[in-house]
Amino acid sequence: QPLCGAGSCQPILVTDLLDRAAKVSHRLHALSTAASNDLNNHFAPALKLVMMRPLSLCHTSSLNTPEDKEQVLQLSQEDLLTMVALLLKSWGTPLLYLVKEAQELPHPANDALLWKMAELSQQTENLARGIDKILNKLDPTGFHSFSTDLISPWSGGPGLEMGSDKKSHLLNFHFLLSCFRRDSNKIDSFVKLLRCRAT
Amino acid sequence: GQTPPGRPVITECRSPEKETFTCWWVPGSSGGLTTKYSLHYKIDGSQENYECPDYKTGGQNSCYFNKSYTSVWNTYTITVIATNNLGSNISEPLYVDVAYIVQPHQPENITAEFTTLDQKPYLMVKWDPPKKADTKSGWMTLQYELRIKPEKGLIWENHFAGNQKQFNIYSLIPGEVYLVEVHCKPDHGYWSEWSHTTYVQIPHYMRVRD
Amino acid sequence: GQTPPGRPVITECRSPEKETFTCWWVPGSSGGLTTKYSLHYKIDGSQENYECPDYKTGGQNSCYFNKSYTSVWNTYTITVIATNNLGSNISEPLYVDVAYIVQPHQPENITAEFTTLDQKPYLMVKWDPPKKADTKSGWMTLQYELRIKPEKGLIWENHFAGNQKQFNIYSLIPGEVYLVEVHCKPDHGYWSEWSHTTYVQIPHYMRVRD
Repeated sequence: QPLCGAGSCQPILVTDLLDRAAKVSHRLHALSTAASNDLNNHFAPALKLVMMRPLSLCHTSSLNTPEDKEQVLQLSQEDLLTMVALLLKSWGTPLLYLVKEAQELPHPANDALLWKMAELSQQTENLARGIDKILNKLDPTGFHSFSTDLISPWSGGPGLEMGSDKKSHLLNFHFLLSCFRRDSNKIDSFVKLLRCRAT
Repeated sequence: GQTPPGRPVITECRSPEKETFTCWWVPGSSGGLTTKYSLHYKIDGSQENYECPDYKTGGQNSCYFNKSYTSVWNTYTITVIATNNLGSNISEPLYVDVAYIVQPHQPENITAEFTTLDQKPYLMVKWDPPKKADTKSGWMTLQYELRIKPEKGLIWENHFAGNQKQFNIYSLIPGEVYLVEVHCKPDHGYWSEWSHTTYVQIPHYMRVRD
Repeated sequence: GQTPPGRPVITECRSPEKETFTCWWVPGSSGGLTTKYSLHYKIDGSQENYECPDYKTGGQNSCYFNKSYTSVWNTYTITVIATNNLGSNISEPLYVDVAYIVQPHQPENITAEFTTLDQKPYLMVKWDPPKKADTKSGWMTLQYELRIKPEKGLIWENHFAGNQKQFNIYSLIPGEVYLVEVHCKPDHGYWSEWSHTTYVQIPHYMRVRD
């Protein structure tokens, strides 16, 4: 039922907001997967092996996220939302870095990658606003305001001794995108679970 | 004589893909003076007032909200103010939730192929969703309706196709030229314009009893 | 003559419900000797090496990880070692995150009922998600695709149904028997096998102009 009539708009319900958030989170992960495929399609097998750096080095791995269904189902709605909000906030700067890097990336698909990185950056920010809106609706007191030092700030690189040669840029880009792809899968799973709980 | 401007009316706001939207208004009387129009909006009942970010892209008497100004998380209260040297006049507010004002662009690549199955002749019509609507990721779900009529015919025959992107039509007149058009609509929203017309000639086939 | 074993190859790993998963491999040459196979894995950057917890449940040349051995959003580095009296050979590593290897079982209880609404005839097809996939809690979100073809027809007509567990099909040939099948996939994973076939007879209805 449209919420806006002649006289005013009823406030958008949390269930509706979560449904919209789930559509954005789905897109976000689908886009990050497409970007990863763009990137991987042009790498020699040897380089791919070098790329398999452990994602435990991702800057968000310090955030203790659940790792199976039982753990996720035990978390409250606020905890899950806060976790999603934290993950989204922690990717603001690194995504801007990926947008900048994509422009000069020595990669045949860098135009497509540039568009996707810009879209990822914008959709992540968009989803963060939506999750904040939902959190505020559920907890107007703002107690949920979490401190972002649960996640070690992104240090501009994955903590490796990165050279500035072409291969290093590619490896660093690939590693960061792999981290984001995994986190966007977590975000998508948590938001869809929240949507399901809310209906 | 010269008077303050008449009251403008916001006619509609539409979004083609739930990512941007445009509002249009109709000016009231100008009161015989040069009259300026400005669109203002508030978000979710907060008192902060913003002005239209782009009066150009949508054409005359319009305001275009690009991606960064478009939010599906909030509702908008929109008004238009007409101002001339003798005063101003404000429109009735229009309340907008972007998720409910979607009017997609038309479907594309309509093809119509005459074929038979089991000696039963029928026309298989296929189409693609409008390019701008992201249906793949589920961001938008579209329903379709198709209409068909003989070239010299007056009345369209409409067929609702649900979420299908193809539709089979039976019992067509052999030798006739038919016009086929498709339009689409999101779950909550407005029918698009009809697509361009596709013409198809039905061959002179022998009609077989069903 | 007798030689060390050939190199085994891990063919695939799949999870039906993002809670457990199984990997399969294909042996290399046995070198003419009795050859033993063992699967080993490490998890995301820790150097600790584990062996397969269960070589039986998944059948021959497989390793089954039950819930307590399965964690999502972690990268498993998996290898298989073939060993005989003359030596051993190790497969290429396979890197697996359970989040990306989900392939559900087929949808169940497909029903197809012919009905009309405002005199418009259509076939209403309904189904249930595969039992094992927990869609109720939202841990899994499935998308569905349905295909239909006349009994004597050759070409399936596919219809993407998104997250719906029902789909209405219009424009079917009166009197024809149709075959209907449905398959599903998680939002980011692999399509299941097609379901068992459901047969439905379309009555000889009078086609009414829309």
